[in-house]
Amino acid sequence: MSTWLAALPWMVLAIAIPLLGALAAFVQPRRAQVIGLSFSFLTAGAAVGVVLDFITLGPQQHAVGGWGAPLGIDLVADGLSILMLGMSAVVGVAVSIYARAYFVPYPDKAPRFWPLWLFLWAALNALFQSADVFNLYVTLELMGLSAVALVALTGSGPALWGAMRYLLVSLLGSLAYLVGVALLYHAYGTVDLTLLAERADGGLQLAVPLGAMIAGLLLKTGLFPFHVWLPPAHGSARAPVSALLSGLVVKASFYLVLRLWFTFVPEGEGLPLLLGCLGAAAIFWGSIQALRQKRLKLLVAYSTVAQLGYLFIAFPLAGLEPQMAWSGSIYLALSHAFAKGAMFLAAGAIMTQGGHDEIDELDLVVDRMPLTLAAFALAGISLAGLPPSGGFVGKWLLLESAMAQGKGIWAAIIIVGGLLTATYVFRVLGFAFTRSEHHHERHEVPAAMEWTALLLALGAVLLGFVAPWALPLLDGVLP
Amino acid sequence: MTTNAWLPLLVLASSLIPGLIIFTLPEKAVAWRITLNLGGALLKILLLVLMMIGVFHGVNYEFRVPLVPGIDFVLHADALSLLFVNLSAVLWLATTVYAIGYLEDSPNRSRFFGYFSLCVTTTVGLAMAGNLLTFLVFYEALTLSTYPLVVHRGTEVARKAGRTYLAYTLLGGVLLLAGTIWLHALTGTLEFVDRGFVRGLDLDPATLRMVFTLLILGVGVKAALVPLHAWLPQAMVAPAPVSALLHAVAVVKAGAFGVVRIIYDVFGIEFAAELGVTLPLAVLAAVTIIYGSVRALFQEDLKRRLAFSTVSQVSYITLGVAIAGPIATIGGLAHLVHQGFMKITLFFCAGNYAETLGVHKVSELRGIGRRMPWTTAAFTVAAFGMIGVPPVVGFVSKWYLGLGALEVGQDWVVYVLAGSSLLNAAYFLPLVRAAWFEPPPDEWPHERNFGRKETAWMLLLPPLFTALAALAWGLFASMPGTPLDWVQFIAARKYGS
Amino acid sequence: MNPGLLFDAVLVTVLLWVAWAALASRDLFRGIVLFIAFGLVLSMGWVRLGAPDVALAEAAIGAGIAGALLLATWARLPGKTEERPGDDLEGQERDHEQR
Amino acid sequence: MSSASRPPGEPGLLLRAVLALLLLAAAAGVALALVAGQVAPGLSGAVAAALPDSGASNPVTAVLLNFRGYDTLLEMAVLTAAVVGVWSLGPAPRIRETEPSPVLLGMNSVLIPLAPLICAYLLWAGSSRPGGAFQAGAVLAAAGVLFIISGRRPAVHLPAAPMSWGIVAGLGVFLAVALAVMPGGRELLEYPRGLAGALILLVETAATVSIALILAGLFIGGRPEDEP
Amino acid sequence: MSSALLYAGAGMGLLLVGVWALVLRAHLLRKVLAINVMGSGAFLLLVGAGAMGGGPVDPVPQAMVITGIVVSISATALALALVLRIAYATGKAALPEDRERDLMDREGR
Repeated sequence: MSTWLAALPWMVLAIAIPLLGALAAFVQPRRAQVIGLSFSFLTAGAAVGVVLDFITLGPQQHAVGGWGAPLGIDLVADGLSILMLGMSAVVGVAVSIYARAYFVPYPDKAPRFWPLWLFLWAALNALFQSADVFNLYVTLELMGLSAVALVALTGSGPALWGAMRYLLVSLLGSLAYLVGVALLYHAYGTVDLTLLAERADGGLQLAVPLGAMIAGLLLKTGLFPFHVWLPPAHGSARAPVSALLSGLVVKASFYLVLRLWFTFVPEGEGLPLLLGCLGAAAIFWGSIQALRQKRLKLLVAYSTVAQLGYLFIAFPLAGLEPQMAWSGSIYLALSHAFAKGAMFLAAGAIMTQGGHDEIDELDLVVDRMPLTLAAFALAGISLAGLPPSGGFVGKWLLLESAMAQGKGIWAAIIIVGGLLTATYVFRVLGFAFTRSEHHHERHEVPAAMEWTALLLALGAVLLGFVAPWALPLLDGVLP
Repeated sequence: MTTNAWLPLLVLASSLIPGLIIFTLPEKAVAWRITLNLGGALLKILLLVLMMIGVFHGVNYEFRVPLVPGIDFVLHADALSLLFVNLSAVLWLATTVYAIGYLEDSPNRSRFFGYFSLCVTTTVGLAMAGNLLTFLVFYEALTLSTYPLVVHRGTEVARKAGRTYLAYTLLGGVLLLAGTIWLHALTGTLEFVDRGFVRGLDLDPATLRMVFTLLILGVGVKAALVPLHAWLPQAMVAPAPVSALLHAVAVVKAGAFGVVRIIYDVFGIEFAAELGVTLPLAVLAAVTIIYGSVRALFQEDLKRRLAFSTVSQVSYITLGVAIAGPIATIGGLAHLVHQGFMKITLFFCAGNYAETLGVHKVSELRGIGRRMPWTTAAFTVAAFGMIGVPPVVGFVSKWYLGLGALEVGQDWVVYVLAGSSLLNAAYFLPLVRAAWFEPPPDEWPHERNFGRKETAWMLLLPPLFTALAALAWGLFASMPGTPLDWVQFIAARKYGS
Repeated sequence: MNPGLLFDAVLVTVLLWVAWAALASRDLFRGIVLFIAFGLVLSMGWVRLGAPDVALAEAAIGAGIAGALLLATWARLPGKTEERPGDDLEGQERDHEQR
Repeated sequence: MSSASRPPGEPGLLLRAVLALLLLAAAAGVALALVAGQVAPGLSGAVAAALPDSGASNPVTAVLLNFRGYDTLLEMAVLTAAVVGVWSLGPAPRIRETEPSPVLLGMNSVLIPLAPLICAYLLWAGSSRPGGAFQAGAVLAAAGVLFIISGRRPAVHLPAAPMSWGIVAGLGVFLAVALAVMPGGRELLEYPRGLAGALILLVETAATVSIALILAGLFIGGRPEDEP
Repeated sequence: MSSALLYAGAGMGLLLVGVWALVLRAHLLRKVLAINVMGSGAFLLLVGAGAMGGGPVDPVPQAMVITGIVVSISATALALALVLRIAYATGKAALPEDRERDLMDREGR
């Protein structure tokens, strides 16, 4: 890379470019598709720039405003954040290409999708790099508002209900998070993560704020007791929007829970065990609900509730072998983003072609849309944790850490969860291979939609092979 | 000892690449599809011959790449894997020729042959797996690539059969995964070693027995051991080439091969015997043999009868392996190949009858010998092999099994073998008698005549070739280069000689 | 109890009471008006806390703009028959029963 | 407490009991955390120390636009995203045409000219005395709201294009300034020493105009009718 | 009992009232009111808790609160717009699970 290109401040550009893109797309509604797509590529390029900087020069630090930690706000790009940035870049570009083709028959919706999507992307990139707890509150809000507006884009009754419920839950979560920030500032006089890590001395004045912040983030992640808002919102949104929500947005609040956990490393068995149990409940509840769904998008949305449960199984396992449990959970989050994104895009393509997404009427999708079904199948394989896929590697790491500590019960939960996931994925595939009695008219599906879904799914499978090179990136981060 | 990493990969690629290309071929590109299919099959056999020569000259074929922190993805061509790889490659060629003929003008053949090639790729990969993790990866991949073949017809019946197939095989996969994880937590390594890697470490026997049970049940699903066999008869709804390759060679043999790997290369046969796990397995295998044969007796549909016969025959291999004796091992491993050839012949013939005369029921076989002499001749040879009548090769493996059991003092096994042979006779001989000696019905269900020949040459050649092989290996059993000879070379290395 | 603290105590009780009244009111319009009053009392609280900038922001945005938005939304809610104050969900139900 | 309006078996009672329990526990936790530990000295000392070269003498404005300027940048993004979101929901809902009462018209003739004056004062005073872009913007927006509800409906027919340019101006200028200062090897938003005050004022002015338009846009509740 | 602690307590009180009303009131406009009250409560807590130390006035929490107020007005505006769209699309300004009930409203009182 020529020197001046390498010298560019990619961390800042990864946030500024999508913001500028959003403004440009808002001001020029007729050219929104072109602006939106080109700024998506630029943003992804910036994110890749940050990743390359990390690989060549190690963790990056950027003191915004030049004031430094206690007074100003720092941006930090360490192993965990560059993995998340990379994830957002890949899923983001795939969804952008898909959306351009998806919104062609909806000329009124396209100019509204792009500015909101670029605001969401800016919020994600800002959130993954920020090392300031209050700044994270603002990024969470920006993410929440643009996500809610994207869900409401569909305009139908259920979508508006889903968006409203999502907004209320998101605001409630943010306020709980803000109470935590207030108490942290009261106790330690700073909101910078690195300084908080040094000053945190345990006891009630750390436990309560941390509890409030994590509770707020669990609301926004949609972990089991707080999952009620997720399926209607993700299920009724447009396909590209659902892919973004399930793939990236819920991961952002999960990433924050991890970031807080790694910063304060709370000891004690109670909270991790609770999170683990909630995770297990989410796996069973989500999978059983997914099995009962009649519509494909709702099935995939409930699958998100289940797969999120997996991510929290790492907490009770992080006692003796933190390294393996955390990398397993983070790897699962990564491959879930790819796989779930691909699944929603595939569901969108099926919906566009058949005009409906009734599961038992998936009349021979395998012949009509082979690429889309391949995408759905590969994504399903990764979600179920069947080899060779990223999901398998993630589950293998969690299982290893469980068996190494003799905690067989968690291993059993992970394995049975994988079986349940396979059941509802293959139920759909079963119908996709079968000819249904009723005739359904066929609409034209642009090739871009099928190919992006397939490439994302192949990404999820490819993650199964690149683990030994991807996991060392996390070395500096895990406790 | 030079290490060559590329040949194993090439062997895999020789069916993977054509398969992926076939997926993209439009339906009417018949010529391209045939060349790709046959080219891939022949190339694979060629590469295997090269590899066998190499193994003789002591070349170590191993492809190793890190997959999960601490464990690698290993393709290693040792003597045992070559046995199974050769079996798959040869029978894949035969079945491809047969499938091309069988699916003459049926819909979406590109999809069929694509998954067909994927399935063989996973079978070959499973055979060449160098450690238990790679074996697990291919074991699950085999399920995923065979499912579309089972539901190929797209009917509701096929979907339900596919659902049962998945329920069992995914459950098996999960059990195998649980066992593998537990084993890795105990031993720290999963690499296959000639006399087992669990032997040296002094681990608590009770845990090891539980791990053994998990692993065996995991592979037992595909090896169709009694409680876990129900998927096999239902999967007969798939087209004939699928039942032929999958349920005579790929899927069922993968299960049996898994049992062989676990007992010989994970636990080691002597250590397993010490643990006392081999006897219950032998009993389970014996029960399966008898149960399979009894159920076969009452099957009216020809393919279901053959399916239950497979359930019984595959357990000969498990039985041979579970009797901890060198000669029994030879019998078991040899049967791996022999049963493959004999059973595939029977399925080919069943497919021919159905395709040419629309004959599906056992009762409709009367006088079929006159109408289709060559097919019925192959059927008879294979049937005799199944019963264990010399000179067909089935007799050889049963002979070694009996001898091996006596050598180790397990006399009850001989009675099981004798009993099952009688049962085999009971459900095969009436068919053969009816086919040759009873007058044919005045007109067949729906007959397609092929002019002078009894059926398309592509449908006739494969069964004749496999029947001939079964006969030849039976007659010249002791000659070098027969599967029996290769098996003796393998068995020698599995025991502490 | 120095006078400052006494004033603060009174202010806080008024603040909490107005908030409760705004949220628990049976009639929506009354709730919104009480919410605006809450905004003003709150900005007085900010002055007492030594944060004049925040007091200004709370008064201008919290009470002013938020109040305007709330009233505008309330005015545009469908299901309004003639110009009748005291209208909310229950009110709409009563309308349905009457019609 | 007959619950005629609630169908029997409605978990009202149970829900309220559980809710009360949870809230009390949370409140107790927060109270304990507040009282238990030591109270850390805030950052007032650090702010006072760095105030001279922050370009503003009012500490709150200095923190808002210089020390934690990045927060305000993202906050402007939130505001802009909100109006983009509201406008994406559809066209502006119809405001019922009711004849404005004379009292309103009289009040307007006094307040509407006064608002820009107060806004300018708040903007200018922001750097040294309580005030600032957001408060000024809100006052200007209040004038806009009065204008809209006073029956003369230009706002609803305001062409959407110029209004959207105005809406994006705040965040656009702030972002441009934040990036423009960087080439000298400086970090994002690191104002050069001498120019801090001027740049802050420039950013605040753009923000005020933009906030006023955004709040007015939010009041309209949807994308104005006439597409440019 | 410094006045800062009083205001922090008031903040907590507002939070409690807000959550109570958010969960129990059915009409969406009331839920938006509840969210705003909770927001003010959280901001009071932020500045009140910060000022408990009695030291000089700390401008950082104040700046955070101003940012918070602007964020909460944006969220409120979006929420209100959504409430209107729901009311037009479904006839009632309420979520499906709340359409028949209002748990706070009791005949007796």
